[in-house]
Amino acid sequence: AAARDNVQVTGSSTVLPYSTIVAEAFGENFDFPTPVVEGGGSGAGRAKMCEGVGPNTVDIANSSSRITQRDIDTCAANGVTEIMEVRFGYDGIVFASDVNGPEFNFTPADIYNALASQVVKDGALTANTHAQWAEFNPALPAQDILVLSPGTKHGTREVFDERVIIAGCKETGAHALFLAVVAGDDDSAKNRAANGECTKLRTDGRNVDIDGDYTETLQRLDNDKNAVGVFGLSFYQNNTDKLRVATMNGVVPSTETIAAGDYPVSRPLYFYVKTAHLDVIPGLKEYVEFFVSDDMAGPDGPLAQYGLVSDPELAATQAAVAARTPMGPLN
Amino acid sequence: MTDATASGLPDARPQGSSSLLQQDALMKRRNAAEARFKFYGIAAISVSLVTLCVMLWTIFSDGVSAFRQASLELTVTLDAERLDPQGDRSLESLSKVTTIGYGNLLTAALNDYMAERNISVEGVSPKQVGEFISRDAPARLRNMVLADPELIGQTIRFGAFASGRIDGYMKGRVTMASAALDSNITPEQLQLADRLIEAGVLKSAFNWRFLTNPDASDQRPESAGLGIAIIGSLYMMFLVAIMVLPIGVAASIYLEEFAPKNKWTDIIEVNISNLAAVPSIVYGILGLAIFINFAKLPASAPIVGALVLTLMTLPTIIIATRASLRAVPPSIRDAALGVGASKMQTVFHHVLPLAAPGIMTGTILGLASALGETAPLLLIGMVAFVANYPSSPLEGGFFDPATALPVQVYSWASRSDPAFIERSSGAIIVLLAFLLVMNILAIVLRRRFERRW
Amino acid sequence: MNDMRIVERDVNTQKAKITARGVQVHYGTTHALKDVNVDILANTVTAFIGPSGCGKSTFLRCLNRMNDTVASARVSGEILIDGENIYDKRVDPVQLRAKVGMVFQKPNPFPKSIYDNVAYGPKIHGMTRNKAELDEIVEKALRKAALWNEAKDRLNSPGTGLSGGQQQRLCIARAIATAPEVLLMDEPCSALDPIATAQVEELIDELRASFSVVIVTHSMQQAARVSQRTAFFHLGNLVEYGETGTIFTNPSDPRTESYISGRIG
Amino acid sequence: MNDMRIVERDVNTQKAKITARGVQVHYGTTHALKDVNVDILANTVTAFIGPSGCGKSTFLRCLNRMNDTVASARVSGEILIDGENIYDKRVDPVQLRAKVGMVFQKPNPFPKSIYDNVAYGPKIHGMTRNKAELDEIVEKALRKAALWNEAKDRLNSPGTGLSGGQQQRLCIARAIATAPEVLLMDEPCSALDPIATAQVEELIDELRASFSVVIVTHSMQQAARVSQRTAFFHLGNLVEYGETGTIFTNPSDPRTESYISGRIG
Amino acid sequence: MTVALTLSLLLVLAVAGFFLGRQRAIASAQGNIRVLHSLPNYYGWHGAIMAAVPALMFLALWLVVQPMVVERQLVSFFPADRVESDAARTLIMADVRRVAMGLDVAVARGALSLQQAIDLRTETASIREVLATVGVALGAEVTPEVLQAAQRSRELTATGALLRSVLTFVLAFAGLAYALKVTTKDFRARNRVEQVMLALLMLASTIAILTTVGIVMSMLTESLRFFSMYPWQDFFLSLTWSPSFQGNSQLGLAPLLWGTLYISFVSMLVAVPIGLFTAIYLAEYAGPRVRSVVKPMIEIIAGIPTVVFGLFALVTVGPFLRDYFAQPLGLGTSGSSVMTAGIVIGILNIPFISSLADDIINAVPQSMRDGSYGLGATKSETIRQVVLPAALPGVVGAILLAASRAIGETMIVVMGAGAAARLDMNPFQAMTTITVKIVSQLTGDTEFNSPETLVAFALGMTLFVITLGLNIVALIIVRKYREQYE
Ligand SMILES: Nc1ncnc2c1ncn2[C@@H]1O[C@H](COP(=O)(O)OP(=O)(O)OP(=O)(O)O)[C@@H](O)[C@H]1O
Ligand SMILES: Nc1ncnc2c1ncn2[C@@H]1O[C@H](COP(=O)(O)OP(=O)(O)OP(=O)(O)O)[C@@H](O)[C@H]1O
Ligand SMILES: [Mg+2]
Ligand SMILES: [Mg+2]
Repeated sequence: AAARDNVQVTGSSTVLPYSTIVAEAFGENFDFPTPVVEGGGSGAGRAKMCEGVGPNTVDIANSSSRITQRDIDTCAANGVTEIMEVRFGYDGIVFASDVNGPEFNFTPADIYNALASQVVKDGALTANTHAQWAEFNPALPAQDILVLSPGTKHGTREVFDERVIIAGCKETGAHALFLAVVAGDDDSAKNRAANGECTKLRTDGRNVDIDGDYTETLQRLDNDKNAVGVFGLSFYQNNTDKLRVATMNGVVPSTETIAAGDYPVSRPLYFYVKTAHLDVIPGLKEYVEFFVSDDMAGPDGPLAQYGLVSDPELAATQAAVAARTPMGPLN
Repeated sequence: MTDATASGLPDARPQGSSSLLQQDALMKRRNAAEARFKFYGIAAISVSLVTLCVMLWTIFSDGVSAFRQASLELTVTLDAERLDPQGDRSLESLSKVTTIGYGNLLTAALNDYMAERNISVEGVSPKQVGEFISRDAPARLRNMVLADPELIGQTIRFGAFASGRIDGYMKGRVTMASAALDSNITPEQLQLADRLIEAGVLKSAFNWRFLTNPDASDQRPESAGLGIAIIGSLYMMFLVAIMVLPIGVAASIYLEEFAPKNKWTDIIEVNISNLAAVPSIVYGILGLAIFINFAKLPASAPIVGALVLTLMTLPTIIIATRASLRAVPPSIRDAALGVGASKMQTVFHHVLPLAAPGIMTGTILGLASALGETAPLLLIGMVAFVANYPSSPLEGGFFDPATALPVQVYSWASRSDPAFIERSSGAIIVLLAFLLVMNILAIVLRRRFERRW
Repeated sequence: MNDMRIVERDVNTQKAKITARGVQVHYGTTHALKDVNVDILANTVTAFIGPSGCGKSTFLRCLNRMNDTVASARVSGEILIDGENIYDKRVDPVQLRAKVGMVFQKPNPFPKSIYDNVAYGPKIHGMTRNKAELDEIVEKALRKAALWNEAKDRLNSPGTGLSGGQQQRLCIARAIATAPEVLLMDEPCSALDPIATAQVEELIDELRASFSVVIVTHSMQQAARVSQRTAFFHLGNLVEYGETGTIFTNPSDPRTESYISGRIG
Repeated sequence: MNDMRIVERDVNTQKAKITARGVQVHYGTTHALKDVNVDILANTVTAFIGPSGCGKSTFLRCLNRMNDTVASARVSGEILIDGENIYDKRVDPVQLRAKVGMVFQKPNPFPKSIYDNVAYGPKIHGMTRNKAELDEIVEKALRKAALWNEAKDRLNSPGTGLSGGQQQRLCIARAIATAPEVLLMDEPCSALDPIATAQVEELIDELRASFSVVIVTHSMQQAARVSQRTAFFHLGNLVEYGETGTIFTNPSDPRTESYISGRIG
Repeated sequence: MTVALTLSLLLVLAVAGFFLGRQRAIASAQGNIRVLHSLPNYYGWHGAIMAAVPALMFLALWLVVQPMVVERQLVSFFPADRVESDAARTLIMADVRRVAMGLDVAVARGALSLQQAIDLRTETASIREVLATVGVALGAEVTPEVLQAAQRSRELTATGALLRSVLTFVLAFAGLAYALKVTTKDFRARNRVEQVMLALLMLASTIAILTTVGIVMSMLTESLRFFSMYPWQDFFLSLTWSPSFQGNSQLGLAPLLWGTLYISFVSMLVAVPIGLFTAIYLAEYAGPRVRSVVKPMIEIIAGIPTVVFGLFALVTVGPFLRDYFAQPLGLGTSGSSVMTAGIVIGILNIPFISSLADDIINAVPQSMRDGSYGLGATKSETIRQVVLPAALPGVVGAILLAASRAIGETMIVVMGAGAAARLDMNPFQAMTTITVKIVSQLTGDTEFNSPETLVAFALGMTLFVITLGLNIVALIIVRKYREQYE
């Protein structure tokens, strides 16, 4: 059982590119070996982190969503009692279509009307039969509806559901109608059930779930010029020559608009560090500090250039890292 | 027993009724059926070969460009003041200067060069000029200096990769039209590239580093290489071959030649064919549970990958081996047993050599599919970004983190920068080259053990 | 019991069924058959005898172009059946083989049921219109091959499960079932017991009524018993060919003489 | 030439080499051999005759436990060689088979060179110390099998490239090479021409000087020529066993009589 | 003495055993190897095996048992209530092991002397810091009990190691002595050696069983956990598959199972005829030259990574089928469909069927073909009615193998058939398979301990059971039709 000499990072595929950029720069500028960075999903990453303490377990779990109490409990049961939570920025989620196609200016209600399995028509819920965008919003082009939405495995889907579909559901009034019909013991249960109804998407082929990554979405968009796809901001920024981005509530997505909170569809990105490893795995402490430094995660750093929305509260994060503050209980 | 005389002959065919030189209707039909049958064979082969060609064509037309790379020939003055602010040339102080500092040095060098030659394009800022240089160039320069501090103060010639978009422009992937839309490059920068090409600083050449470099992050597709993936795949194939062949052949021999035919062997048999049907990801789950969590082997290591792939290919190889053992005629076994060879000797002296070509085919096919497998590696940490080369096998390299060729294909195919798509195809070409070598090996081996009865 | 009776039989004087002219066979570099000329008569049993490796099987396989399936074999010269050159380009070897049936040295039943083994030929040649006709052909063929009594209760069990002798009789039944004009037999009795051999020999004699039979044999007694004409091969040459009686009692070539009396091999 | 002479030979009166008592063989549900009792003498050639499928090969394969390799075969009763039960648990069938050599019905040379075919047995039994000794054994065996002249120039070419008869002689050479005490031959001459047959028969007679030879044959002439004792099998029963002369001239069982005279099969 | 050293000394002993055994055998026969029961080398191997194998087995057993025994001894260091439950005890023992290992490393690196490691007390030093300097991670500060237990464990382990080496060598020498004693010219060395070889062969064949056990074990507990969170009736009977982050997931198996079967069926429809005809052509019609070129070329297909096939499905086949079949026939506008994935998987599987079937067809004896040609059958009749039936068991095996790959394929389905779980007859609709969902649920962003992730294991188990059933059926069929030739 020889001691390991490199940092091991695993988790979210959304965080993976940022993590590799940092790891690469870290390897170049420090005397430590370059950390090994793995994708594979936030859930799987956190599960690996929670397997226990020791050189055969990973040091850091990247995550595109916040850790849950269940994971914290698993960790504790396996002896991982102290975890440091580091939020280093935000990921913007954008709608984009073929660069040669028409322009789209969406509101969440438009997306809801296009994709939900049940929509409001004349004040009542009916099965969604919309075939073209212009049918429910004349401002949108008269083009067949086809949305390439993130598959149910993706964390993006969670944000997509919450910030777009449920928001649209509420905007169109469908949510209220659902509330009236669903069963539930109390208000919050009812609310959850109504949310569940809202996020049921139509299954007639107008909504296509993409379980693969954004390159697949791009490829499908290339096959089907009518389609509207959902991408990460960084992916869009690297492919502006092929994609035309849609606005949401009139706001063009960019690192600035998201950082300012104008563009609604975004989510925080985290990584979780096992504090027990901090002084033990060579380079771990330095890597974590390097990651959140202004040189990397700052608004002018390479991560922001790549498409990360820099965290306005980065300084607080840097302080917390320096102080090795383990995370408290989830609120 | 007097059947023979009991009845007449079967109706004899009318004598001399038909000329051999003319075909009757039935014969014509049968010959047509024959021709059809043969045609189906040719058609089947053509379908496979045409598909193969189409795929190879796509791969090659997308991927060959990965083997070429544009680079900038720069003259860099290694300014002592900037690189060694303390002036003591000690490693400690030298390493304080980060790649950012070296990056500025290179940007300055290119801008100086342009100023010297009066090359300029309206609307290209010095910073945008700096974007011409790959982000891995500063790191390489820094390593050069750290390895040889004597260089400080000198003026050296330094070949830096051009960044991905510029490289793409030279390969035709990026055009003026696309640059107008592209947020990472402007048409003016491309005009500047044209000028630099004219001046002879920006050149394209065969890119060895595609085969030797480690992987690179999303921001520098131009420097991403297959070095670690090739080593990882080699390590794994070696380990798989030396594990799977003996175990597979031994198991097949036992099951085919020695095992009594009873419930127990039936169970094993069903088991093996079932294992062949288990999706490869499940082997990943198994590998994670057994080799990493239970046996505490390190994650991302070729040894774990090899163990998982061994378990995965074992059933395939056992099935193929058993089929070829079964094909050896029983009379050969009788002959050997008859001269007093033991069963073990019979198998090892006669049956196994005769079955060798089939075993080879099965093994190569099994190894080939193991070589291209990604899913099980997903769970044992080999689908990762690894930038440090594993050491040699003698120094425990099998236990160092590494990746594999299909993993590189897979992870590059999902990167956002379009430059990675050609790299991905390039990696497939390398993978195919591996495959070709394996197939040639198989053919050579098969020739040597050719059936001779 | 049958011992070495040399039976004189009336040899039909009708025209030759098969005429071979200058037949040469090479296997790669081995010159297996050298300039063979022979006329095989219709309604006659012709025996090929000669030491092991002298080319009997090779020549037999030329007569229905079975040598086409051996990649290394090259045949030259011409062989006429009913005046038609079977090596003519227009001749379909498949059609030829339906006309010229064959039984091999090693029994080679198909891995099918006994019934299907026999029914195979009639089926592919479209000789029957319905199952009943096929059943009849199969039964007749098995009876002739003296296998009916042993096989009738297990027609659906695999032919490969029979003993060696039974297998060979099955192969004969199979060949008979297609009602060929010429029947080639390569040591058909080498795996049979005397009783079965006698039955087959009797059958061969019956077949002679309508067909030409060519039989390769190692047993000179057998040749003497069943054949009207005998050809003696030696080292790829057809040494002597003539009436069986003459060959065995009064051979003209010294090599034949030596072979008959057991001096060369 | 050898015809059906029935030769009276002095039968050795020494004790039995092989004694079979109550041997029964079942293949699955087929009762192939029923209660066979027989004493096979040393320095004697014993012939097994009988119609096809009567169990001759089956019994022969019991004598060196080759039936062990057939999964469905069950053997009961006892067979003693030199007073030792070969079905005893302590007996190593491999050792037994070195002592009791075998030649099969269908020639089955190894897909190796002629030399290696013959040398294989001596090699695995450690019969030689060096190449020269091995060469000698190989040559002797090939000479005895009447194959030396044909094979001496192509010792390194594959044994499977020989003609059928040559292949069978190669198999005989291979069996002889291990110097067994008993030699079992299952229709060894069914693929040989008369000359080669005569040579092999001569060889069998020679072998008799030091070994026991058991030969299965379909040719009653052959049985009469080479054997001193003959066993007649019928439908799995050993019907009659005795001196060859007696069996052929004065059989005591009516079934033997019918078979010899060609009436049953 | 370390295990590695013990092993290498055992190796030396084994080599010695080989030569001694061989020599003794030859001597006992006065140099006349003819009278030996077995060839001299077998006596050598016997000597080597007797010297090495029992000792090795003992060593392995010891290595497994020792930690268990030691652990039992250590339980006494802790208050009974802390080691009552299994989970708590394993946790504590893991801690103890880590500390003990840390001390080992520290001593090995020279950070502590042997005596220091023994005298170390929690009162005088922070064990966590001491061990961190040598790179051993500890979750929390070490309690005195744990440290004592760790030190005791090191003590026991050291004694154990000494005892282990001594006993191993005693056993090795005893084995060697025994081997030499029994080596006489009548000794059946070959039989003994072959018994050992047989045991090895048997051992190799049990690896398949062990793999299965491993797979079941690694999936069963998680599957059970899934069924404790999600009702099994819904899993097996529900017709909808729609996992969701909101927690109101419907995880019905039916659409996935349907997709799996449908896509596999289409792929077999492509692969079996093409593969079989390819094999037949190569084995029966093609000359050796063509065969030696075409066969490896087709085998290349098997080696192209499935990602490439996935792209091929996505970029080429999907749009082609959509534009020329699905849309004109009014069967939908989806580029990804059962057809797309099925066809591409079929192509991928061609070499599996063709290569194996080709070898099997080649193994059918020529005499079988001669028999058929002799009856006037054409080549195709011979192949269809004689050669293929003879080769059937092997061909079925090859087809099964291909079917297995079709069921287990992931990348092509993801890119070719889409990710939509749907029950539909239309082959031009997007569908998905069990395997795809296993991968995506396992590598997704969903929380690990939730039914949405754990369902992957239940899916895996289900697939495992289904394929097991298929294989049993196939085995029965093959048994029934297997016919022995020659
Ligand atoms: N396929 C083949 N390839 C090469 N040589 C062959 C082949 N078949 C036969 N020969 C050779 O051709 C010669 C004649 O063989 P053939 O089989 O015709 O002899 P035969 O008279 O039938 O002998 P036997 O009585 O042993 O069957 C022999 O020398 C043999 O070795
Ligand atoms: N492996 C086997 N499985 C089942 N039945 C068998 C097997 N081998 C032989 N038999 C049967 O056992 C009986 C005796 O067969 P055996 O081969 O001993 O006959 P034989 O006297 O040698 O005949 P032949 O002269 O034809 O070689 C036959 O009815 C045969 O069908
Ligand atoms: Mg012949
Ligand atoms: Mg027999």
